Amino acid sequence: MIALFFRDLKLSVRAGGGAMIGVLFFMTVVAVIPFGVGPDLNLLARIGPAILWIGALLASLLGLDRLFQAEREDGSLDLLLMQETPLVLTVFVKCAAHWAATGLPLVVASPFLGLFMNMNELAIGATMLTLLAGAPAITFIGAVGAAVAVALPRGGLLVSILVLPLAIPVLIFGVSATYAAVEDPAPFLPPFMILLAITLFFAVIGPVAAAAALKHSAD
Amino acid sequence: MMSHAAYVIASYAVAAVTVAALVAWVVGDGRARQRELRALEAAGIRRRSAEAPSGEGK
Amino acid sequence: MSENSLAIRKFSDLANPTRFLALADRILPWLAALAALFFAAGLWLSFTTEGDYQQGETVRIMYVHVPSAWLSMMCYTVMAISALGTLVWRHPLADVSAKSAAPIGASFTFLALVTGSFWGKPMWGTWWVWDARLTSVFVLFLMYLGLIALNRAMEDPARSARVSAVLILVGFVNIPIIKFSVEWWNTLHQPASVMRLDGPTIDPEFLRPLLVMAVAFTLLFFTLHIAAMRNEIWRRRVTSLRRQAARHAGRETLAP
Amino acid sequence: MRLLAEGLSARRGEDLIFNDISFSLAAGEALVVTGPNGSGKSTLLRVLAGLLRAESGRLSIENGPSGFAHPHELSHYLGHRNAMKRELTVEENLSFWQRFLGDSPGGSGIDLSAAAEAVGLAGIAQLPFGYLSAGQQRRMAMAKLLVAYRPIWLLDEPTAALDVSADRLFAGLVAAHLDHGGIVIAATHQPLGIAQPKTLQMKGFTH
Repeated sequence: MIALFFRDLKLSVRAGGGAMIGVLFFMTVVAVIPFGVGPDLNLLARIGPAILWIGALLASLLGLDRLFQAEREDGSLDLLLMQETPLVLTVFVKCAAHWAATGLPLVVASPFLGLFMNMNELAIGATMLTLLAGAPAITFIGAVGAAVAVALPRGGLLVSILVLPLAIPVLIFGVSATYAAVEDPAPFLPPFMILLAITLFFAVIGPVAAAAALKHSAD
Repeated sequence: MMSHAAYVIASYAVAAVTVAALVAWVVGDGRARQRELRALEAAGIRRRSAEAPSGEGK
Repeated sequence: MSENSLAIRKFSDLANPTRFLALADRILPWLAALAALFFAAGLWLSFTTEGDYQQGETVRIMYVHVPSAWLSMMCYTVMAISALGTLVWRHPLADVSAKSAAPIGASFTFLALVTGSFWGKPMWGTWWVWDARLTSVFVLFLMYLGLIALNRAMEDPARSARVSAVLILVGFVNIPIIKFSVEWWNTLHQPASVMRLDGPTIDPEFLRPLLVMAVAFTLLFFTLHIAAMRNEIWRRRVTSLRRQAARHAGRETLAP
Repeated sequence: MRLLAEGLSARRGEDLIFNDISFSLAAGEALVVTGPNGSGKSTLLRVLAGLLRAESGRLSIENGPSGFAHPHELSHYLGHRNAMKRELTVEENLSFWQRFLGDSPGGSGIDLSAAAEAVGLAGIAQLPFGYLSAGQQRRMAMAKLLVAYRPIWLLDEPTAALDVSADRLFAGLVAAHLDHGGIVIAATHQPLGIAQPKTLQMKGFTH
């Protein structure tokens, strides 16, 4: 299992891997926003956390469709499916590797982009923390979509369409926890706890559902 | 006068770290490539001629 | 036409990769030593000269900020010339040059952005504003990263060379925008004070360390660039040797 | 150990691909599955590998190691695709599969360099897998069978991209596996060069 984790990590860093593209996409999306809404620093500071969250959400969906499709194309998926190790565990490890290669760099890049958004230190810290807590949930939800769409020839876009509605609760609680940290009266902990709960919930449900979908996708 | 010293020091520190990382990358990359070339040479794989390199450009 | 192509052949002959390697081996130690020397002088000057009465100590940030900003543009210009070399003259080293310059350019652009931000915080009270100069430099940074990603995404250097050369040339429109943004738009960022037609407007007290540092950074860039080009040539040799090894493997062991 | 299949049938969509296939293989025996295109050779192998569910019939192991319910847990499956990553080196690929697959009880895989040598490609394990020619890639995929031990080999057109000498080399590998008490089931057009295999002629199912 550790071998699988490191192989996936290596693959995403090697030539053509998705690790760098995700961060780049994140930066580009966030950089485009000020052109659209105008360089009003107060406005940017207010919408900053939301922008960062949406950017991170889109960026982490970017490479997800390849999670199982690449394995299927070269036949590795057959061998992964055949083993007596529970498939749920295999899927979980693949998700963890994907998160470490794509999600973690987004979290690291977010404070820099927070500065561009003229957010204050507290807001940046809160955004980083909520991203750290919420991004794994997106990966786990995405794994289900990726597993469902694995046999489809043009599954990429479909995965995003399938996954985005499911990821909306993550977005809601991530953003509201961030705003709660910045604006005084609202308490930070309740939405943050719900966010953590969502992540844990999907960490269990996601691999199970994805494994079930993969089992039936084989032909 | 020294109120902004922290910013100055931070700037120079960032510059030093970036430059050091660049130099380390270039030197390390060069060493690794040379090691690979030597390993290939040791395995008896040689370029067909020294004057007409086979791989680059054309 | 034939005369022309003969001249080109001579030109590219002079710069064939093997010769380039020999030349680089000879030049690099000198270039590195010279860069180190200028850095020592520049650093000494930048910490011994007086602070500005308006900006205080922060003026010292200028001595790293301005040279890196200048390099971020020069590096892109070098890449654009290399891209022309790839597309027009099909020079064998041009694409090596463009490819190895990208990470260096990205680093200096990053440096310019970060030091600028450290300068902006005490002076303007904010880390970042979306004004024309800053935004265009940030776009330049994203372009560098995009080019690196493109180079990494393609396995075959011969094919990726053309594609990235086209992209580099298209992106070159950003360079004049960066250069003249401070004059075309009225922004927070101060206008050019060194490179002006009517001579520099900057006090010689600051000009001296700035120029020395600029020379030091430029020398550093060329040192790194030549070394990175050498690495890239080596890398391609390793690749071609490995392909050669793969072609031959299994034949001799299986031959009866 | 004994691999038993009784009355297997498989369906793809609405069509029945094959019906009532039965065989029994003891340790050291090979089964060569032949038949025209579309007769269900690959489907049969995928059913044996547990990748497709059989419509009816059952698969079982007698006298095998305990704790293995289905034969696919004791099987190697070499499909049409090599299950190797182009971006990683041969060595990284093989060592990943060695560590991920692990050994089945009753044997152990050989180390990577020995496996590369066994397929006649010693010395290029450092290369990215994508650099190799189609035949070399196929041979490295076979090295995968050696680095982790599995008593049952399921081979789908194993020699499709190979030249004559590599063909012979592969026949040697299969023979060695059988000598050690392994079981081989191969779908193929060409003779595998194994002494006295059982054969199964797939006819395809006609309505």
